[in-house]
Amino acid sequence: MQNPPDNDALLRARLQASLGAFQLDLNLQLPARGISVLFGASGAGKSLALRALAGLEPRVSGDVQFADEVWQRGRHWVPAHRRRIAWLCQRAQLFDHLDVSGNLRFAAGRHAASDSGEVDIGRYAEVCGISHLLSRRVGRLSGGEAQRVALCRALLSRPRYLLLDEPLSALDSAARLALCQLLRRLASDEALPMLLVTHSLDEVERVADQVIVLTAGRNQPRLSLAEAMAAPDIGLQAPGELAAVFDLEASAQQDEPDLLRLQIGQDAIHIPWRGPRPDRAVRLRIAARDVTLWPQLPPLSSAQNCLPLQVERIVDGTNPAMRLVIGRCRDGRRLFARITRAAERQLQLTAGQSVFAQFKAVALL
Amino acid sequence: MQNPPDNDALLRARLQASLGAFQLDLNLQLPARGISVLFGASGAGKSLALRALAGLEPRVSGDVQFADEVWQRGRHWVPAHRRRIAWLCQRAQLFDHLDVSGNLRFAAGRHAASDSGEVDIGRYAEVCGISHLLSRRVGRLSGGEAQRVALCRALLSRPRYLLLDEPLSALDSAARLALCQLLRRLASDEALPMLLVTHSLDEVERVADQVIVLTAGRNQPRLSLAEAMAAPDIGLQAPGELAAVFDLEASAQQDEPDLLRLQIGQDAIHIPWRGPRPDRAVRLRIAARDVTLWPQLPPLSSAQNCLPLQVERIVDGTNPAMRLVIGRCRDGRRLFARITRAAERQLQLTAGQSVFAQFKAVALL
Amino acid sequence: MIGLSPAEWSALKLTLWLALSTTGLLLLLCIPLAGWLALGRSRVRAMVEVLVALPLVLPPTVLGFYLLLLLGPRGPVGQAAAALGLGPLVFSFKGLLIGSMLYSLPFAVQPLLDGFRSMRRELLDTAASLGAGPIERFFRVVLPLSRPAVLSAALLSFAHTLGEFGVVLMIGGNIAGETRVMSIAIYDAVEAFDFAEAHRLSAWLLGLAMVCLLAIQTLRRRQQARDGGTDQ
Amino acid sequence: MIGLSPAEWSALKLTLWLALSTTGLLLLLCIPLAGWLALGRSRVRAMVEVLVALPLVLPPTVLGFYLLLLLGPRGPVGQAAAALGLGPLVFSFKGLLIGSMLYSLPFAVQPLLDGFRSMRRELLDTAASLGAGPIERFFRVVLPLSRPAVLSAALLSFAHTLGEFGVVLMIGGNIAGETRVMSIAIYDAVEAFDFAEAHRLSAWLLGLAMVCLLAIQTLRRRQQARDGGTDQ
Amino acid sequence: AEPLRVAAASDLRSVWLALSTEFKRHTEIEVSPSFAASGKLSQQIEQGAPFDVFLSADQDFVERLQAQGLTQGTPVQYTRGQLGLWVREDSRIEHLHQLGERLQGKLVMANPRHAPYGMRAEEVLRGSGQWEQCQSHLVLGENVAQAAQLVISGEAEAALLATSYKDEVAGGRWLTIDPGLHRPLWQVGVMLHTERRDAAQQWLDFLLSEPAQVIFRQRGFLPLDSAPSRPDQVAGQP
Ligand SMILES: Nc1ncnc2c1ncn2[C@@H]1O[C@H](COP(=O)(O)OP(=O)(O)OP(=O)(O)O)[C@@H](O)[C@H]1O
Ligand SMILES: Nc1ncnc2c1ncn2[C@@H]1O[C@H](COP(=O)(O)OP(=O)(O)OP(=O)(O)O)[C@@H](O)[C@H]1O
Ligand code: MOO
Ligand SMILES: [Mg+2]
Ligand SMILES: [Mg+2]
Repeated sequence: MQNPPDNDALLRARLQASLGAFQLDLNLQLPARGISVLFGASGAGKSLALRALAGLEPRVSGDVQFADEVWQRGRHWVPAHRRRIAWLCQRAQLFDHLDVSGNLRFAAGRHAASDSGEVDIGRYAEVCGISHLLSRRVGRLSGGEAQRVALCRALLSRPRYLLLDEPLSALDSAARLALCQLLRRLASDEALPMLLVTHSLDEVERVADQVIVLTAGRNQPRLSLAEAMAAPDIGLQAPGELAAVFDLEASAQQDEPDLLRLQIGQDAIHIPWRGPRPDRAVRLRIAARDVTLWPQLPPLSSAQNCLPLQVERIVDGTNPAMRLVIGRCRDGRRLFARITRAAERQLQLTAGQSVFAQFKAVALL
Repeated sequence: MQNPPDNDALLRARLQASLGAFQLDLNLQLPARGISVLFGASGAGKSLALRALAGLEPRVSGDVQFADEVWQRGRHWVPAHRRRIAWLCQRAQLFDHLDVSGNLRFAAGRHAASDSGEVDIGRYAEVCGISHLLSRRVGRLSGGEAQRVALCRALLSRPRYLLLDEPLSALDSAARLALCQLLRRLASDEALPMLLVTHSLDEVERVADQVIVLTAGRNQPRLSLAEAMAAPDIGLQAPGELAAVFDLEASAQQDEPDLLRLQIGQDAIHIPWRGPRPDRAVRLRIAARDVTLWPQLPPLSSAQNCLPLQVERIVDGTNPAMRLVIGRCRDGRRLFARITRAAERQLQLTAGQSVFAQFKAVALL
Repeated sequence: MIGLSPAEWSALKLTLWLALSTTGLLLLLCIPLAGWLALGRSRVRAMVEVLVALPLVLPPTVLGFYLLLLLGPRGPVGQAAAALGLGPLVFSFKGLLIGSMLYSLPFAVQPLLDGFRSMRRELLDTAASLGAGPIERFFRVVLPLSRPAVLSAALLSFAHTLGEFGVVLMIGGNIAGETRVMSIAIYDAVEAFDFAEAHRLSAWLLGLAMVCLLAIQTLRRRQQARDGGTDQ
Repeated sequence: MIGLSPAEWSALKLTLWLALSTTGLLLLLCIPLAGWLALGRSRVRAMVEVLVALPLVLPPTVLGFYLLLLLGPRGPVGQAAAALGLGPLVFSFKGLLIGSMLYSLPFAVQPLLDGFRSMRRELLDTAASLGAGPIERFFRVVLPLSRPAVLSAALLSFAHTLGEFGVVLMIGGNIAGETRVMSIAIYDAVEAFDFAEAHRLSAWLLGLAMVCLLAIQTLRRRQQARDGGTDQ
Repeated sequence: AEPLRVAAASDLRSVWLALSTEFKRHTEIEVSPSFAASGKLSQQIEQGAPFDVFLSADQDFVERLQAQGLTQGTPVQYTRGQLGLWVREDSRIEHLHQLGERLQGKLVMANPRHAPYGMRAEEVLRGSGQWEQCQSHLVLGENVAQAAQLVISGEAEAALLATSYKDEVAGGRWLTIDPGLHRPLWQVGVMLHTERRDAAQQWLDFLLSEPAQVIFRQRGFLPLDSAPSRPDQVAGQP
């Protein structure tokens, strides 16, 4: 479980705690850019780890270092309010005695001239979808509204790092999608790194750059999202939900109207697209269950994509009736296909065989 | 928005309230069996409606009737504790002064001889996955653990009706799946009807029998799950997530090992299956994005299912680059396919045309 | 120097007994009363709340004076008590008890009200939906969760009774073994220029007080540790 | 019957002034003190908490006696005050103020402690993570959320001072316009068999009390309505 | 047996130990005193306080109780109190008549509204024309004992006290006051409605006995025969 020392890690922490029967023993190396996701079953210690990083958990001992600053080491301890991070806990902890805008000002006032504070409030309230709630007392918000206010407030404190504990679980899917996009924008455009706890694979796929899997208080070394999605054994996926995730560059060449051509080695994947060509990589998710394998190039269908694939191995899935085919694209990326045992027999699949993987592709974000 | 009077409704309610700018005006007819899902955006009034049905919201006026009992009418008002329902609110409201088993006993003691109460506690704690937490103080539970304890406690109060406000949103996917199964079992085996609020389409698909969509304080008439999934305009689905949901009986005939044959009119769908034939209908979800259309019967592939389909109409999807094909199986059920405009052109699809729909099918529950 | 004479012992016992019984009776009375005031729905609550708070602002001498008039042999309550064969109420332990209870009433009610009112509404709603009626909610949820408030109420009324002086002076007199509580005994000792006795009695009271307060603190700390696990 | 004589007026004014200044000073002192006791991390807190609670259990006569010894010109505090040119502390308003503050200290601290302690920990953690240091957390989060506790503390200490009698009797000296507060004036009237005066003074106190209490209640109710919207 | 409950004027505090010890030696009867200002005690007796005997520092209060039928038998005059002027060492006051002019600090006395020693002190000050001048210096004790005790703080420059406090109030100087300047402080005892008539009577008798009288004289009380038996016509009557 030892990570090799990671030189581009911004936030490094070794955390130990022992609470009743529960043992925490983490070694975290969180990079300076992008969104890291902490993933694990209920009770695995995710919230405890976040609190410890935020400087709120005296029961957790260990070493925490942020860039050059030592936040925790032995008896040395930088208190939470000096760490300039924002921590969002599982329940929106709004201040009852202030209205929504008072709550926002509480965070915004601190690091900005009051003018730019007001400007920020308007802007962030807009993106968090709470502009219409600014004068509302917090006791009169719905669960999801409160959660959005809390997120907005955390962003307004201008943190150097964001620690988010299931921030989106009370939101409807539209709001969740919008906030996922906001988080990604913050992570890339404003270079705000963050650590996000979530149970939702959907959120992991949408926002994660790295994934750290926690099991019963211990973590595995961090994986890139693609690695994590491709690892059948880390419990990230719901049973049968293994998927490949690719960040692919759009190619300038347009083969058809309304289709965007994404380059994957010498092959291409087409996704439905309208509007200008995106200037950053597009994230694709191709679930194992969405992939159909063909012995030879299939005839015309509405499924627009077909990649040559070399079967690497065939393993048992979590569902005893299913088999999982792990294959490699021509540029070496892994792709998965979930097929029935019946199909395996009919196709007479073996390792090393060349097949065609047919799938529909839709961008995640 | 007026429902026709519904004679097999168990719980009928007309609810009005006006809170600031927010207006609630509901007409709910909830059947005596199965799981009804209340679906709507954040702030639509779902929690308020649940509180009103539970008898906890004096700001909501109107009529509430449960079977023959009038729960609310004019000044008449049956207090919450006499309604014999259980209400689970968005945050696990555990009693801090009791440990987990004390919390459970608080609910269990009331309606059972103490012996059978203890037995029940053990049984329900088992199914809710909290057996190992019984002697834990509630302040020491993780978010998801607390939520499961609250659900278990609600079940132990032997309610005649369950009102659940986002009970599963803090759970990891394994726990969520297990509890979805538990809810379905309660609804069918113990004939316990319930109304569930959720933002998760996944939960809707897994557990719902009926769906009521709430928009800004008003509801549309209730729909069966299949109707709801098939209605592209009610906002139930995340963008591009339209799906058909079938409850199908397993046929006695077994065509292949590890495959279960489900009868859909004169056609059949095969799903991977191991173990004895299920004695109740199997719920299938076939997402529009998973369906591939073929002009003629496609050749052999790992995608095991292919149904003849008649194209009914082709409409624009939420994604401007995509088109949605609505078709009918031979027994009249609707199936959807989401295809690119490019594919539409290549297949030269028109209404009335016969095609083949190819998809992989996996049981939901 | 440190031992107490029998007379002093009896003053100490009397004081403790008075404070204990006042506190006990007050809690019995005030817990339901404050519960009703904090959680009930009746219209008269506001009125009753003001009435209950009144002794707060009345000096003990006013209270003592009217108690004297009411409870005395010519007062209505005193006569009723005599008719019922209850014996004299003024210049007796019974009278002191009545006086102390009245005097400390708001000091018991106020912390309870604060505690009960800070109960989260959704918690009570949850209990109701689990089938617990208002009485059961009160005794099985509100009360156990308000332990710090009950402790404060007990502490304040116990202390207030220990420190009671004016009322006792007015309706108790200074009768050994019956109404000569510590505060009066110390006053008496001071007036008699028996400073040694005054110091001795004060030292005893102080010692007792320290023991009680430390005990309460330990209790609280243990409680907290058990509940939260996160105290330090 | 209802009007007050100039002497009585001055007793009334004195009483109110004493109660108000005691309450004001106590709040200024006790809010930070209770904040530190409730939320601080120092080891000496437990000790200080016991010390602060001590006046709870000391009868006013004990307090008065020792104050007399301490504050008098031969006492250490009295000598220090004289050295600072503060003038005599016994038989003066200043002395009463010191006595009242000591006497009511725990009645101000206790409700504040209860209130501050009931603060949810995660709320403070959130504030800290938003960059608010301990002082700012206290004044911008804890204190505003503890308004009921502050109100209770003010009410209890105001009331306790109004009702103060023993300490005043011991160190006040019954000086008209300087230390003759209402409780003493009423006591005097009763002892002198001037029941008419006693009734008149009591009626005034009662009336004032009612007004204050009703005002506080209205305030509270309005507060609640604004905050929760769900009071009924 | 239950001790005899005696309501006693506070000037008797200084003689009490000697008196009760002597009485117990003769009769085996315990007496339990409740000290307070005479006015307050009589007020408590009117409200039904369960005393067997009342020892007042002034006979007016006894007459008041008698008029209401709250006493039994005839009241007994057993000694006479004496008022003295105490001044701090550093005070320039050498005589009662200098009070008005030379007094700078506080002047302590018992409350004239209900304490006989206070009433007499007022009479003395009024009679010597110094009442108004002394007003702003007055500090009142609830009774004469409390007044004496206020002196210990050291804040008082002068005090009008019972001379029976000579031993307790140490330091300073005592100046005598002519008993003719105020109505006499007749110490009067009376039996109240009690079932313990014998013991009460024994106590009252004892107060008149020689051993008791010696104690009174030694402690600054005036002998019984030192003044007119009817103390009505005295200077300084308000
Ligand atoms: N006192 C009030 N004044 C004004 N508006 C209020 C008040 N109380 C609630 N509301 C509004 O009522 C609406 C319904 O709230 P409710 O809690 O029922 O939403 P919900 O559908 O449960 O949302 P969520 O999914 O976020 O939990 C919200 O828009 C909320 O802002
Ligand atoms: N005081 C304690 N004594 C014993 N166990 C404790 C204590 N406090 C926390 N735990 C346990 O520590 C573990 C970690 O808790 P944590 O809140 O970090 O979980 P989590 O990963 O955030 O779970 P969830 O997804 O449910 O929020 C849990 O298993 C919990 O039961
Ligand atoms: O009755 Mo006294 O002895 O003047 O106080
Ligand atoms: Mg958690
Ligand atoms: Mg809600």
